[in-house]
Amino acid sequence: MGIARTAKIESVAKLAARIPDGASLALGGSFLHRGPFALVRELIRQQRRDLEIIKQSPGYDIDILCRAGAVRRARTGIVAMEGNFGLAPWYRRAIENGDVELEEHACATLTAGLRASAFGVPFMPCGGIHGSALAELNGWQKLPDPYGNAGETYVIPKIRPDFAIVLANEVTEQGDARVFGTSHWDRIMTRAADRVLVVAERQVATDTFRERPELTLVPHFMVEAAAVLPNAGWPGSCWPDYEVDYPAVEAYLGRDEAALADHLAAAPEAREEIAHV
Amino acid sequence: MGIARTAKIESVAKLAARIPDGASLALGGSFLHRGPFALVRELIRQQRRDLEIIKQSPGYDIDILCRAGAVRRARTGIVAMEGNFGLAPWYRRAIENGDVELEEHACATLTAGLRASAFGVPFMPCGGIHGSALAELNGWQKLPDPYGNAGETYVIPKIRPDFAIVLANEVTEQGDARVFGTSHWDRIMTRAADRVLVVAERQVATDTFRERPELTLVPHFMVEAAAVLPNAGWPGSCWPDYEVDYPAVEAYLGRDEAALADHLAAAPEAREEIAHV
Amino acid sequence: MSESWSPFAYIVTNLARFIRPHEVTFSGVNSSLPMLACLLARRAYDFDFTYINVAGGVDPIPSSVPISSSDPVLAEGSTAIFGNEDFYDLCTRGGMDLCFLGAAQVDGRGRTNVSAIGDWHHPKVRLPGGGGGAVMLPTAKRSVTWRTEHSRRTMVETLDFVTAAGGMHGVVTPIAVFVKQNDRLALASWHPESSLEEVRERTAFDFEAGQARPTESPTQREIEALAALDPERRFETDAAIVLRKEAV
Amino acid sequence: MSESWSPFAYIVTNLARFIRPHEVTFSGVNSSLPMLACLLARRAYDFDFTYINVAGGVDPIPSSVPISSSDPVLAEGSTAIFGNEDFYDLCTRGGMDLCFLGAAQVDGRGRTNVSAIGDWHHPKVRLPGGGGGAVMLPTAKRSVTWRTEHSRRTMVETLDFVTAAGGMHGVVTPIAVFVKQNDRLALASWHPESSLEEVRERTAFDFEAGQARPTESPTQREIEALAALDPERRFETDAAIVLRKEAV
Repeated sequence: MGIARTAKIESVAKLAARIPDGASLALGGSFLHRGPFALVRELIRQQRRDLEIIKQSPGYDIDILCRAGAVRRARTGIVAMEGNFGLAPWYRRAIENGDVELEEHACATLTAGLRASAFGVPFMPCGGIHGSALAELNGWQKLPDPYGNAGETYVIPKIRPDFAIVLANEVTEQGDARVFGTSHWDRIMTRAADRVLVVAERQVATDTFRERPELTLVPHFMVEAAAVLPNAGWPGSCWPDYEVDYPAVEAYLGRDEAALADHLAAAPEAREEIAHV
Repeated sequence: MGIARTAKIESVAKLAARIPDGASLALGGSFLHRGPFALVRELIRQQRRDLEIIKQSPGYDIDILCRAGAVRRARTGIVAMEGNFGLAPWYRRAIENGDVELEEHACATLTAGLRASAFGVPFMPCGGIHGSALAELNGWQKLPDPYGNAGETYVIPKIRPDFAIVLANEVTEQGDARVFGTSHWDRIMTRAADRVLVVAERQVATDTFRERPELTLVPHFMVEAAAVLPNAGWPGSCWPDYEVDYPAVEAYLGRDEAALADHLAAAPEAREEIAHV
Repeated sequence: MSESWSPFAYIVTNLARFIRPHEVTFSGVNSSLPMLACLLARRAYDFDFTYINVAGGVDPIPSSVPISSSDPVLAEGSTAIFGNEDFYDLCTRGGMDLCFLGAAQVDGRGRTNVSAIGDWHHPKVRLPGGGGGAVMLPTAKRSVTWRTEHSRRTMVETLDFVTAAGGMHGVVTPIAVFVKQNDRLALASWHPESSLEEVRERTAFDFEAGQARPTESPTQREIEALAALDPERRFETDAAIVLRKEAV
Repeated sequence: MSESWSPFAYIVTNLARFIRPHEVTFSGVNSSLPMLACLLARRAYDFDFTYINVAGGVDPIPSSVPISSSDPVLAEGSTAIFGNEDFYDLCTRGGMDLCFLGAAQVDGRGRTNVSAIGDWHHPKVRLPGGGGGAVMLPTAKRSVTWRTEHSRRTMVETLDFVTAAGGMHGVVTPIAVFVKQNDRLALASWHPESSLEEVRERTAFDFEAGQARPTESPTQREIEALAALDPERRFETDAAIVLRKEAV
């Protein structure tokens, strides 16, 4: 059922409160770019547990969630801090320790699973994969071409996240969301997930969207709720609004517990909460 | 191999000359809206034969091509003139007479076949279809879900048109193309076809595209050549540039041969040719 | 009252009555009457619903009502373009509540033929084809169709070809409204100027009619909404729908 | 001359030399050196090619060279956004000529491990994962990888895990360039300050070297292009690549 054109803007804290323990979350963006990081941190403040993270190329987001012990399972293609920071250290440790279960994908196989969900079918063919040990690891099946024109093709089972959570540049009061620059895998995530939440840099007049509706990534009827918070992708980038805050990423990577606490306290949504008190 | 950033703008006649007899053409737009109709008519003037037309909802385009005897095969979901004009009369006659072979699709099954081509896989699952006689008619196969989560799913074989031909509002000298309003199935057609040709209402400075690259439907490296001709979608619409010219459609539907000749003579690309002499 | 309820208005109004609050409702190509029904519902009913259409519009505010139900003006004022791939996917994944789908013949199970009259391979009449039907009818939560002619050749016992199966939730004709009941179409109501007997006479399939009664008259708001959408009765004139032929 | 050819510049330049006229060339995440190679080729070579990247850029004109190879600045000046779904599909349908793909271990067949050191289920080191590798390596026309360390633990006889198969067309390390020959990696050339013997010593898999010779020195234009891209040697410093460890 569609979600009517009611006002949908609420605080980041309320948005996070919609997500229960154990939920599977498709997170938008890639590595340090266009991630809905304010919401990710809010999940930590609300002590969410047993989350499943679905994202082709997570980094900071999955790392900080693993650091806080909020993750049960990861379904990912490539995980790194990127920049010059290399591996995502707390994620790495969580996998090595067995604290987090990993379903390792190629990025495109994860996309194929999301496409199956978006297209309403139980499986999705995906090119390549042949010779990769990921196929056996994940039990991916090869099917012959029933039309006899090609060899065997791998099919990936449907992946249906409970939530897609994306960072938009602009949102309307009704929840329409648009993104500038690349939208990574955000589009297919919003079509594959059961529920869609949006974090946006700013709210604009609905007429702004009416003037250029081609730019809308997610129409309002698919969006359950949205939060508006400038700098919500911090310490990552949100094109064209701001770039990566590398010193903040470096500070986050400090090994002592204070580094995490300081980092959480410095985040824009933490200031929002104080303002709301 | 990509097509470099050379100047790609040429006349409609030269664009049409790239298409050989017997080619399969995915035509953009839907019914009377955003069809690359100037190029369609030019194929008639150049006496092209044995074409295969691939389009979810053709109308005027397939009708005039059938009227001119240019079509061998149609792969379509729904065919009509629309508006108040009802069936496409010359298409209807060509099918009833057996002059044209029909592969009847649901629109979404044609899209599934194009997706298979675009995604580089031999077949594509498609929802629905169960109980439709189209499945048996086309020999579509049902596959069990190898993951045991769902019942049988129909898969549609790959459809790879020789050409995708779309009508854009704006094109750059290098062939980047953008569309305002709905782009119908143009995006997937350009990804599924072997070669892409663009007819555009106008050429704009490349910097215009750089300012809003999110609006680009087809990037230059995928486009082989483009023609620029205002009103190229006549007698159909091209949003937001012009609406359907219903009197012209009605005149086209005149039953005598003069109606077709007059219609072809009144077309914008006919005037272009005279100007080029 | 009933004499003012033209068969055209009867169909549009009864199609609109299938629209429910908060649902996602879709109208497609070749579908002027459902297009008008969606626009009527916006004006006449006190609830919100999502209206998406084949022109990519999502809750559009069209500046005029187009002759073609796929005209891009139907995306005017929309805050998004929700294109063909998008709305088909929405339907197949179970997110479409109500689809209006065309039909030339309907059978008692609510299946449709939009492909051919006569043998498909040697048709007497080649019809347009089912468009989205074969995919949408089995996957939308509810589908509704309409016929501007109610006769034994449109409301058939046996389809010439099964273009789409899965079962219509509702069918509206100039004289009747059918709603699915236990996987068969059942008569829900008849035009106040028609009768159960006439509907039976002009329908080739058997149907239940235990709940059936005359269709509720159009409300003032329904009448006004349609008058506002078609002030010069251009759509009504073009549609040229009659309650019954002079000589059946 | 060769002493000015740092291992950093050696890798970037030799990656760039795999780019051919008019081709579609792709660089992805975690790929600073291929990103620089693509930008170098634009400046140093007299041919046109299509450079697409993971930020959605198509022949972009970035205003600066970003630390992150997926930074959206890499789409600046682009006339289109060609996003993740689009470039993966382009690759699987056979439209990608040259892909730069990362690797932690490479074997003699050009297969890669980017998943784990040790047993996948109980890894000694959990690596990033292959990103596009398992899909792109078998479907791109040519793929090329790079290793900033050339040793028997990176150029291995047996991968700890086969993340992606299909065979690299080329591999560039601080001391060598390999190119596929009959489905095996063969040595094409070695760094002028290295030798065939050193490459053999530091490579765990067997390889042909019949055609191998010292790598052609960088041209003036290659040198100038890299200097323009990295004027303060920030990338070179960050990469911290050495020709050989002090004590191997």
